[in-house]
Amino acid sequence: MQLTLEFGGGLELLCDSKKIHNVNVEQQNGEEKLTMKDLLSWVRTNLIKERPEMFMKEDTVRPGVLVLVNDCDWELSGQLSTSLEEKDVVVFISTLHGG
Amino acid sequence: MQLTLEFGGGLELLCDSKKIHNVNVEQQNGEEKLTMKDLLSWVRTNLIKERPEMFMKEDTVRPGVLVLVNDCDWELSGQLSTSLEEKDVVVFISTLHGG
Amino acid sequence: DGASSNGLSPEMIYRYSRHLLLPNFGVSGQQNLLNSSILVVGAGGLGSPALLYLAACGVGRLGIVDHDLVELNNMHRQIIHTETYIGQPKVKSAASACRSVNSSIQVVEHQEALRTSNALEIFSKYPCNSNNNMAIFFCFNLVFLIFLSFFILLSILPLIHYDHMFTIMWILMISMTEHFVRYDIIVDATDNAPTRYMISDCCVVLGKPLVSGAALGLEGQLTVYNYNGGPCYRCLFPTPPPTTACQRCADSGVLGVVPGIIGCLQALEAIKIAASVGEPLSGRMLLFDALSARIRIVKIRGRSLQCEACGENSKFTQQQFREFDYENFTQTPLSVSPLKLNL
Amino acid sequence: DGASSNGLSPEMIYRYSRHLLLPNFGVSGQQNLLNSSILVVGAGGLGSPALLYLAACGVGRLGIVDHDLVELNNMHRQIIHTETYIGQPKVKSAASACRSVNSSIQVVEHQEALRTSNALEIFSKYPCNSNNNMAIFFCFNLVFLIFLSFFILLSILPLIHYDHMFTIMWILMISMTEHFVRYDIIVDATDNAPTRYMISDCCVVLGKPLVSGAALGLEGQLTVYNYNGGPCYRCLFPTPPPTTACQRCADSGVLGVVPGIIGCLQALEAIKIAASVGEPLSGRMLLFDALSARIRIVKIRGRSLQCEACGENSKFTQQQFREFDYENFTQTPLSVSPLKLNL
Ligand SMILES: [Zn+2]
Ligand SMILES: [Zn+2]
Repeated sequence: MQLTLEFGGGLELLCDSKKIHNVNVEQQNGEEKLTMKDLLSWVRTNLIKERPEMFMKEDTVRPGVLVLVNDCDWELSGQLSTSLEEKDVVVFISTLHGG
Repeated sequence: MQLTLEFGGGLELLCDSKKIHNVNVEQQNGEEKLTMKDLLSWVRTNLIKERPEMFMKEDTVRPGVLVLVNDCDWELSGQLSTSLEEKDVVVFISTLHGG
Repeated sequence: DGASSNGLSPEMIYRYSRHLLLPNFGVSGQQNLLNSSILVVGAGGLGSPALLYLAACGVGRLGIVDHDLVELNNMHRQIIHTETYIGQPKVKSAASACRSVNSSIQVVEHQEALRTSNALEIFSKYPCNSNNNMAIFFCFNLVFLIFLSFFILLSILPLIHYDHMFTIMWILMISMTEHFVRYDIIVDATDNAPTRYMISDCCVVLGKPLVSGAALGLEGQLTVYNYNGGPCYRCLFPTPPPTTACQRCADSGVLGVVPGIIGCLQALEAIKIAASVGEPLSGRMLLFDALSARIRIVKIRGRSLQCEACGENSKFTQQQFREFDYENFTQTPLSVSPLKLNL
Repeated sequence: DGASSNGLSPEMIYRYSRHLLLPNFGVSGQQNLLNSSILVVGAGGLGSPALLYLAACGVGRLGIVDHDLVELNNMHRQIIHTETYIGQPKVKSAASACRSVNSSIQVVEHQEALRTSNALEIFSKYPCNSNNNMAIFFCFNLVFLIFLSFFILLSILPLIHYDHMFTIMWILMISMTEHFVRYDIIVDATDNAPTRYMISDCCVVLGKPLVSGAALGLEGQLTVYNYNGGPCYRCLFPTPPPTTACQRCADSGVLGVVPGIIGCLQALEAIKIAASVGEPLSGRMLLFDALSARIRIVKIRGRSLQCEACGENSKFTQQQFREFDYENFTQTPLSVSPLKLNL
């Protein structure tokens, strides 16, 4: 499945300082649909190069990270259970506090 | 065909000061595809309430109006011959000179 | 006093003419602005442009909270301060700049760090014990008003019907309360996590909309919290992030114009709320990436029923707010001195 | 003079520390900025924030062109000017503000209306006949440099090989030309159509990138023209719009903070080009709608082969530029007095 993943607010530092990743994620175990839960573990294995604790906490993203699926907060689509479709854009962004 | 039409930079004043119009445009003469040329004449007939010369000049938009089909300049897709698809977003925006 | 039928003096009509000409803003928008009061917390990178534009546009009362002094390493982004103010309080410098741009508005200086012990008072009530000249002047005004009211009331007492008494007293009370109710809108232009939680909670407790901006490095974020049934900061971020994820401009750097852009956008959102025009950025968040010149405006969650601050069953009171330990909650001090740079 | 190995003085390291800390900007970005020269045409609504942020961030040489005087009805948006400057030239007021924010950069005042008769000179050459003190100082510098060069050349003449002569002379010529080549980047912060065509054509003729912003009412637009093979203003708008479509802020009004936001974004784009970081907004255009808080960044056409200014077969020369009648072309005067407002 072709997806565009974007990292921002400092999270890009965890994956080679690259903000936009065009990736091809294959569904595991012959399952038909890919959920955000699957994607998170894929990202952790394949993209996060350092300090995974800055990206995840237990099986979800760490506090202070917003997840957006097609420009929409994943809280509105079911968080970890959100199912993804071809060409979806998923943004992981850390909230900023500076000024 | 369901389209979203947006007017900006003052062009909204020509259609009841409404910027966003969700419209249903039917292909004429049984033709299969709808082009920007068809859409322009539809807009002129159905949406423009006053001063049509501020929107069109001859069979195209007047100088100083940018036309964007799905966030892309229509010069890149063939101007008047650009063919439209279901749910396309077409923006008409007048260039600003103020500061 | 030369005020015309629309309540604007000829000078105001001239000064704000470009606003009055706007079909979607006009006289009513400007009158709403002139009657509004906005508090900006932080006179730094975000606060600089926010304050200048709020002062210039004619916000009736503009408050500034900051406890810092102007430093040379602020000057690359904090454009409200001039070199001559280096070493002096930011509040003083910012207030002076606001007044020099628009002498016809009221600028209030709160030269103190925002804490749970003073936030409620600063946001909502008139501090008669303030060491601020303007404040003392207003207290005098207030006492004078009360005396005057009683005098008028007594003199017209034989002329009025008993039923109208209460109406008149009620009008007088409302007009006096106006002097106590402080700020309609809060702008968060601060630079650390504990202060952001504290400001949001205080806005929830007092029912005030919060225009929140942040900038770091080459990125910026903006949204409006606690507005018209929308989410508060804790709805989005119920658990504070790890301290390692809370970088500050002093440690990680920031391109000066990035907070400039976010600060201007904060002024715009505050103006829209104050003037009652347009759709404020509530339930939506603007994400700005300066390097690639990309801007996303995304849809965020609504108010959370489980929110500890604004949720349905929350009993977050003023008392609880006063006692909440934000430094402990976020494991971050409310203010620290910046790291030393070695190149 | 205390400069360290990276070419930055300790004061500069302190002043710009937040930029130096940035991984994507750093010392090289700051050095590029300090060596750059940017001209802002118009010290009004767009120019105010653009100039303040360009001055603050450390652009080496910052030029300002404007012929207007500060008026009270500018103050709602032109935050660079203070009330004390009402009635005085905008250039003087803006330059003073820039210097008070950053005394370590060179600010050049061009107190004149931009015309075809002076645009080429202002954009590209050093005006020795300027009435500006700094200009005269630099001309002295230049004469001194020429004398010094010849002296050095003569003294080392017996020591060098004939072949190296030309190289040395070439290096000297280049270093002297540096004093003549004026601005690397032009920022269009003006308010009318004929000036916008004139500035774009002048940038095409001289091969300079142009950061173009516009604001009216509650909307703003931004793009970069003539950059790295991208389109110029005429590529997008080969035919001028009807005069009835060219409204100005003075006639139609503008919400003050809207040009504020666009002006900040103009400063950002100019900084990115000057510092050689990120992707400038060339071939793309930002469309801003303040009321609904919506921002679009759209893809626009590339350079047009048929463009009369920058196209393949275009022979738009400096001479043609000088003779082009922009007022007649757009049927609009380059500057007019504003309408009177009756409320
Ligand atoms: Zn909440
Ligand atoms: Zn061109």
